[in-house]
Amino acid sequence: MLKIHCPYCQETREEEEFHYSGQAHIARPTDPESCSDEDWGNYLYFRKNPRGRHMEMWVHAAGCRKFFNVVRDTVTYEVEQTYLIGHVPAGST
Amino acid sequence: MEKYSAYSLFKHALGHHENWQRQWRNPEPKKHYDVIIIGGGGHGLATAYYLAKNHGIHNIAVIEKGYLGGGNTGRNTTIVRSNYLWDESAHLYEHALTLWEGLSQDLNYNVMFSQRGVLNLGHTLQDMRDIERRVSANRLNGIDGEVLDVDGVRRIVPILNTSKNTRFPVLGASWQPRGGVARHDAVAWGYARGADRLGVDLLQQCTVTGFEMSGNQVRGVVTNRYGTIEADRVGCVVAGNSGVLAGYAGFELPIESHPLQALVSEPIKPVLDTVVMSNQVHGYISQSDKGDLVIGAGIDSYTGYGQRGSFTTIEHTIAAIVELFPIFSRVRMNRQWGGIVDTTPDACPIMGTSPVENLYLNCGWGTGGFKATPGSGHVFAECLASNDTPQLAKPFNLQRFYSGALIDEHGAAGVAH
Amino acid sequence: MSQSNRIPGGRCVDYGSEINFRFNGRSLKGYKGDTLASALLANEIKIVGRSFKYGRPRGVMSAGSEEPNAILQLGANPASQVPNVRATQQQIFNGLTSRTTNGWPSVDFDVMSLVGLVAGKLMPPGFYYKTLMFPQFLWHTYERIVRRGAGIGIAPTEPDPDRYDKINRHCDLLIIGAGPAGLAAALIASKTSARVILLDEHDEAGGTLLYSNDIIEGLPGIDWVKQITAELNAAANVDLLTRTTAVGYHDQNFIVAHERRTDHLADVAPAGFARQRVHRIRARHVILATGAHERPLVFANNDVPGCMQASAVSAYINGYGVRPGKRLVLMTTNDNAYEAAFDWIESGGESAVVVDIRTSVNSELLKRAATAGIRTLTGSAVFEVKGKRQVKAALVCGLDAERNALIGNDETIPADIIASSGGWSPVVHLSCHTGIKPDWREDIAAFVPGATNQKMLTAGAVSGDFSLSAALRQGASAAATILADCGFDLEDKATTSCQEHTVGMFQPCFHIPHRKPTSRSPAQFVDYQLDVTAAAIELATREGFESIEHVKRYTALGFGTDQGKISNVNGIAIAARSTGRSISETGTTMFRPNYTPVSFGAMAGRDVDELFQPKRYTAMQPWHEQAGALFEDVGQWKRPWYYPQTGESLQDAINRECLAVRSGVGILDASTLGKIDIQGPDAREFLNRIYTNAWMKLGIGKCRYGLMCGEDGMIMDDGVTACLADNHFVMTTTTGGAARVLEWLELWHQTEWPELEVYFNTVTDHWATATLSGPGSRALLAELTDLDLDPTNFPFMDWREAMVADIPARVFRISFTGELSYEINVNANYGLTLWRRLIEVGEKHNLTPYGTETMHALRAEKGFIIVGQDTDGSVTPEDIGMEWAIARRKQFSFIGRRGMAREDCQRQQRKQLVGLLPVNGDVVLPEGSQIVFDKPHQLPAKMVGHVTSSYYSAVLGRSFALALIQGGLGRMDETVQVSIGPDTWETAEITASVFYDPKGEQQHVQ
Amino acid sequence: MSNNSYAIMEQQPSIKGLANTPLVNVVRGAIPGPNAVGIEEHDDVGHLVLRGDATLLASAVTEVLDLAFPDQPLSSCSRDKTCIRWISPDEWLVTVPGTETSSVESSLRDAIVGHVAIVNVSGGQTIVHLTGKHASDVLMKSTSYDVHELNFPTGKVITTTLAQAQVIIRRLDTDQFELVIRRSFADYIWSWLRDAATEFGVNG
Ligand SMILES: Cc1cc2nc3c(=O)[nH]c(=O)nc-3n(C[C@H](O)[C@H](O)[C@H](O)COP(=O)(O)OP(=O)(O)OC[C@H]3O[C@@H](n4cnc5c(N)ncnc54)[C@H](O)[C@@H]3O)c2cc1C
Ligand SMILES: NC(=O)c1ccc[n+]([C@@H]2O[C@H](COP(=O)([O-])OP(=O)(O)OC[C@H]3O[C@@H](n4cnc5c(N)ncnc54)[C@H](O)[C@@H]3O)[C@@H](O)[C@H]2O)c1
Ligand SMILES: Cc1cc2nc3c(=O)[nH]c(=O)nc-3n(C[C@H](O)[C@H](O)[C@H](O)COP(=O)(O)O)c2cc1C
Ligand SMILES: [Zn+2]
Repeated sequence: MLKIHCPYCQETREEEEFHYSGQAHIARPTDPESCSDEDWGNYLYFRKNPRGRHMEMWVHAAGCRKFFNVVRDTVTYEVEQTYLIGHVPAGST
Repeated sequence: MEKYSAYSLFKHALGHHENWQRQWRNPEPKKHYDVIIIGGGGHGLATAYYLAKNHGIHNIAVIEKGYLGGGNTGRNTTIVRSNYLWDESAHLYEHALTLWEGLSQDLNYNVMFSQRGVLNLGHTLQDMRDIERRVSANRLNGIDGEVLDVDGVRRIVPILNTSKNTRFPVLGASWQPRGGVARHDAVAWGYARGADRLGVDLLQQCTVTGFEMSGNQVRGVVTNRYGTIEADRVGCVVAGNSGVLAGYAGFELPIESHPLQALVSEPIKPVLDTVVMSNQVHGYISQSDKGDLVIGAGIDSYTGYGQRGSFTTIEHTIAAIVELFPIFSRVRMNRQWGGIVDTTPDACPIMGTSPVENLYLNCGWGTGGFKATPGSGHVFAECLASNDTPQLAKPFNLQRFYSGALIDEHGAAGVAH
Repeated sequence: MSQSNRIPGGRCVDYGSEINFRFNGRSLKGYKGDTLASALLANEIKIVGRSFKYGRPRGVMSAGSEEPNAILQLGANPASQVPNVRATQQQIFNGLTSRTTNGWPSVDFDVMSLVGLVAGKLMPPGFYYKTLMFPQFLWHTYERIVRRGAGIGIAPTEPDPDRYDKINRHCDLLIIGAGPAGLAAALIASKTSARVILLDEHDEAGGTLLYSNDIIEGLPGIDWVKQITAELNAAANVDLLTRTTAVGYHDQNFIVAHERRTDHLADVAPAGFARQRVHRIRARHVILATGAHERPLVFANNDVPGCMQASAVSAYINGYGVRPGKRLVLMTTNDNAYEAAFDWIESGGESAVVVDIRTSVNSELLKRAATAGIRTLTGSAVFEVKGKRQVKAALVCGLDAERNALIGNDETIPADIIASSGGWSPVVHLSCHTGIKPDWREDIAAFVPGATNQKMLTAGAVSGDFSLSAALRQGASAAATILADCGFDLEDKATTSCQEHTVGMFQPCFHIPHRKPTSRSPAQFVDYQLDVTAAAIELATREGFESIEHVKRYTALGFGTDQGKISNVNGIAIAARSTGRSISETGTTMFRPNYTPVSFGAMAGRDVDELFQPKRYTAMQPWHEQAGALFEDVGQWKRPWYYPQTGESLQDAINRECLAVRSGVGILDASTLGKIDIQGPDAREFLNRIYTNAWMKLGIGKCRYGLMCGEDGMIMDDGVTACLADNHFVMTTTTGGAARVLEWLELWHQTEWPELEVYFNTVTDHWATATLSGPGSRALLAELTDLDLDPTNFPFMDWREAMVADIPARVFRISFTGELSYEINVNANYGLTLWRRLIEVGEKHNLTPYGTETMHALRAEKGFIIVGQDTDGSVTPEDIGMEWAIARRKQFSFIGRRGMAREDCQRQQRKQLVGLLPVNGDVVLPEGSQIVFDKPHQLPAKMVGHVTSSYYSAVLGRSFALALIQGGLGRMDETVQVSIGPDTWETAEITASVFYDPKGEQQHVQ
Repeated sequence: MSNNSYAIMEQQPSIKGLANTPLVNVVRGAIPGPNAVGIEEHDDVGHLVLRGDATLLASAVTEVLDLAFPDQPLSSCSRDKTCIRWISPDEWLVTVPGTETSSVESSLRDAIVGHVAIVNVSGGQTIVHLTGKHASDVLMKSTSYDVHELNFPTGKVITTTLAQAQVIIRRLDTDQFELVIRRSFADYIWSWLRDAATEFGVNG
């Protein structure tokens, strides 16, 4: 049972209030039309799916309705940090 | 290999069961194998078994990081059915079901495949349309099944709450009499014993931690226990860990690994003799031959390798079971657990070649691959042996995620497990 | 023999309150405070069950949640049955009705035990994998026989009369276990302002102090407990919950606890009260003070009724005032168990013999025993029990130095109770639930909690220190550490003093050797509930099941309702020995919730019956109910399905409703459609990106239909969006898609295009929508509005603000039926009034209310799709012939555009939406029916599509359908075969998908 | 009275008595109990959602509503029957007496320059007060949010789940809570609250 800090509400809330929204930092290709089927397939479906540290998006669905990023360990389920969309996690270079 | 039978039991009883042979060896690995299968779950073991049995390849190792059958094979709700919507999946799962029907005899290992029938309940008009569509498709694919109205459902499962006053009244169901359940552990052990007898080395407690590559070719696997072991071909059959293995070989997959949970009640005297599944209220239930109710939960939304999920998922599942079976309210839940399921965007598996030469994939079975175990092993063995994708496996190639030819069992059929 | 084993002095029972209860049809007496187990023992009932596999008689083994044998059926009537109740945890109450579950004709004489005797040898672990395979078709029959032996208790046959409850709790400190360690911790914490929860699964706090002879702060332990609990109950910051078991320890200190609120009072809870409650606890910190379970030793026939844990003997004597027999033989590996023998003699027991497997034993202790008249044998063991249905005697013999063989001569010591103590297993269960493994400590021969990433400390016996002083000290210091960490001031750190017996040397030992090899000796039980013997474990390893998880799965060790609380460590030790590994290498099996079983009802809480899931209603619901509507479930909404009149069938009603709309006027409650208010200078641009069609030129006062796709190019939703003002739009979505679409819009806005100035807000619930449809709708509406309804001034696909029935409204001239329609939207507070006024005034226009079924039939006649019915996530706009809704010239590559250009989406022969006319116009094709071009000669047949929507059309006087068919748009007028049942086919002709008014004259009506 | 950029509409009829609250159809009535929980609807309230940057909204709100602007997360400001609640960094919920709804909406529109959204949602939600010694117990049965006064003091506002619905909760006092609930879920929430409060008794 996760507990996630919403960077907007500035509170740690129960998992029930959030929706998981998949891997973070997948940018939409700027010019989809020039993408090959392969590029597009990679964008649509292919995922890192790491065992361990994962950067992912969540939305505070039953709260402020804001999307944000989370770094979570997919084995221990510990949430390392949460940070805003468009930012990089603390400690990244 | 000694043959198992009532007679052998009797004979060994006289010897106080002191002389039973090992069901499989505990071998030292060779330096080189023709084929290495990574993953000693049902699918991996079945692959090895059929490779040896049907394709004459005996220099095979199965490498398992834990104990045989300890992955999803050992933690699933064991529902077996073949009434899938799309032709591609229906043919594959029906192929598996046909193999299930003679599996105990083929393996000389009673996998307790119990064809007690599977009901998929419909609670809304759209559910009933989907059921009609699926059953109609099954009929034309030669798969048994019928659409039941609520009276038909009541006749089969009298203890189900079929009152009109429930939150989501049961309107009907699809019914596949040939579906059922099997004893999950026995499936893994039966294949293991069968494969071992045919010369396959089963290497347990040994984790593959990388691939021995030469250019874009796999030459072997790197393990934590035995170092590098060479192989001409490698089949990767690691379910929830497929993404991790793909990572070792340098590519990504259209797979996300999620926790999927299940639970059992305390054993009670048999009251439920079929499998009941409901998507709308989200519960899957059958009663084992030991008497416990075996209940499958919905998938947890986030990715996870922890073999455990969230308590809310369990709560929702149990509420659904009580909704369907109010008489179970006072029955008690004994144990819960989780597996790591490898989900694909279209809820269909991926079988065949990978972006790397000599490395073959068999994964993406997600929440519903137990029922496919014999079929998957059978087809994948052919794939590895012939270096070509067999007809049944063709639609399940990786290429479909680029071309868009997805087989959307999930959107269209909306049935899990 | 009423309560013939009863003695005075039981601390937990009230000798003044007699309780009558029933067991196997007999009426028995006990006292308030008794557990069912203590009351049965008081009444000298030995056999409380029959074993699962071999039908062997079994008696009470323990006094707590670790009990494997005394599993009874409770309940006085069919609805109040509770299967598998542990007698050791169930207090008795007047009228309690219990019975044993296995054993035919009775638990005292079970025919199965004869079968077990003979067939037992044929049933080693895994025997069923080896047999019952031939002939193949007979397995089903075999299985039916196998299933006859399945299960323990019986499920009720009627729905549960009780309610259950859940509550969420948050605290700074959760202390699990109210033994000395937990109490000491709570005491410290109670003096701060920290929020504290202390819980214990037992009926009262105290843990082992309830039964021991310890002295704390100069008081008998029990008095100290009473004093502390009184203090805790008085403290405002402490919640002390008894009969509450922590059953699951989940990530991030989320603990699930199960409270049995009324099970000790009656069969069925008092009215208004929840029978049981689940506490969902979020704790900042946890102290695990769950104590330890005593391990019995494994020896031959150790399951004969009368065999018990040593500590259970003390518990029954001191706690419940029951001495379960007269002559005790006690086998031990440690000093502590001697207490049971002392208690036995002190309580007037006839004789007690201690058989100590150690060769050197604390002389003080031996002296004390001698003084008490207790005979002691050292370096010896009980290796076999004599007696079938109850213990008659112990066979005792010397042990060699390695404890691998018996030496010397047997002695038969008469006994009616044989207690054993093989040491203690800390209750590490909860600590392991989040996936960590416990650590084996050789010095104490026990597993202790391993390192965890949860904020958890341990205190007391669970940490592997079994002394009372350690429990008190560790409890206090764990609490102090945590409280300091949380920033609370500690005024009082004083420690609690106690008087302590010395804890002597302890000798690890698990399995007592027999004269015969394990495989041939009488059965030596490890897991009582599942009849797993030492021989079974050895056999499993011999067959190659070497991993402890394999041993568990092959033998069923620890699979029972007790989850192997007292058997697992013995099993692990035996497996370790027979595989030549250490116990530490062998490890434990995985611990999982629940610590003890929890009723499904409690897990479901209030989410049952009416409250199983929300029912969502529109503002007009009271009217629909009055009008006798039947409802359809759409997502969580209840929507009027149709309004049957007396005697009408569904089809009759639909025909009537349809014709009314086509020829007169009908009214539909369309309030459930999702509605999203969109404001901002970039609203148009946003719509342009999210919809497939173009939005830049839509004028104020205009509406447009839009198709929404996923990035894969598949249709995901549709609806009409109206331009309210330059920067202001209102979008409608499908009923089921509303929440998803709003989240979708936010996703794109927040993550990809934050630069676009636009806001989305749901107004689904704010607007109530009454749709008038049919040629008569204008005349009706005209009566209630001053709006200029002249079609030139208010044309199709326009909207206007107006007063309707004196209520401010937005009226949209859009149509989902193909008829002249007005969708009247008002603030939902006025929805019911508007509706009633329309109905009232509509009477003379013959206004007919219609539901979703009619709406679906009417829209299908027009070929309008329903997303999710005519599409299924694998359908592109082109597939349904809606190229016109794809604006490829838009600058921005709208969502879905690239997806629909993929190879497979562009291939020939995709399935396309077409109309179907059954040749026999009386046959309504079942929705979902599969289609082939030609009747197949063999299976599998080549399917080319399926029927998505199908109705009888009252206005056409015949049936019709919509279907997705391969290359359908190029196959007009061709016939197909529709499979409508086993070997039943219907021929149908492919047509255009618009059946009624193809030119749209009705909806555009001037 | 739409201007060209945004449609503002007087949505309340001038005739009185035409309104029905979302709770028109529920079972009411007392359930006896010594410390009964009060469950009471407060209707005839105008609800306006404000979306935009705090910097754009703050002064306009203060000017039009004569209220401080709650720019801190989870805070609220209220005066008599007017209240403004922080919902998200760019969203606030304003409630005013029902009759003032569209005049407040217009005044706010007039007072604000820049990109904001104002949405009248008065028909879509309603306010329920939960009162009494056991009000917080009822909430504890209904939401996983920690409603203890230390964590959830008077004036604090949260949006969270209540049973299986969404809710905005504001603490009015130690034993008093305001719930803003959605119209279509109103029956469900009402039944839920009554059911959860049954053991204490219900006034409502
Ligand atoms: C709770 C639950 C319920 C389910 N219910 C059903 C159901 O009712 N019906 C149904 O049909 N399906 C069901 N499934 C799905 C089904 O269990 C799986 O699809 C199927 O068992 C997969 O089999 P497998 O052999 O591919 O994988 P697994 O059995 O998981 O085997 C993969 C093996 O690979 C090993 N491995 C992983 N990484 C490595 C490595 N690096 N080196 C060596 N070995 C490695 C793992 O240890 C594991 O043993 C359910 C799944 C779960 C979790
Ligand atoms: N000398 C020995 O060999 C020996 C061995 C074991 C214990 N002891 C004695 O036992 C005492 C240990 O004290 P302690 O406080 O650690 O343990 P304890 O056994 O006294 O108390 C533990 C309490 O935890 C409760 N509990 C266990 N699991 C629970 C769960 N999941 N949920 C709720 N409650 C749960 C039990 O009901 C029990 O009341 C000392 O007095 C010690 O001397 C001695
Ligand atoms: C079909 C099925 C039935 C099960 N029945 C029981 C049971 O009766 N008792 C039990 O303790 N566990 C039962 N289990 C669960 C296992 O004990 C175990 O939790 C599961 O295999 C996952 O392994 P793990 O918990 O070791 O990770 C069952 C598992 C399956 C798949
Ligand atoms: Zn938030």
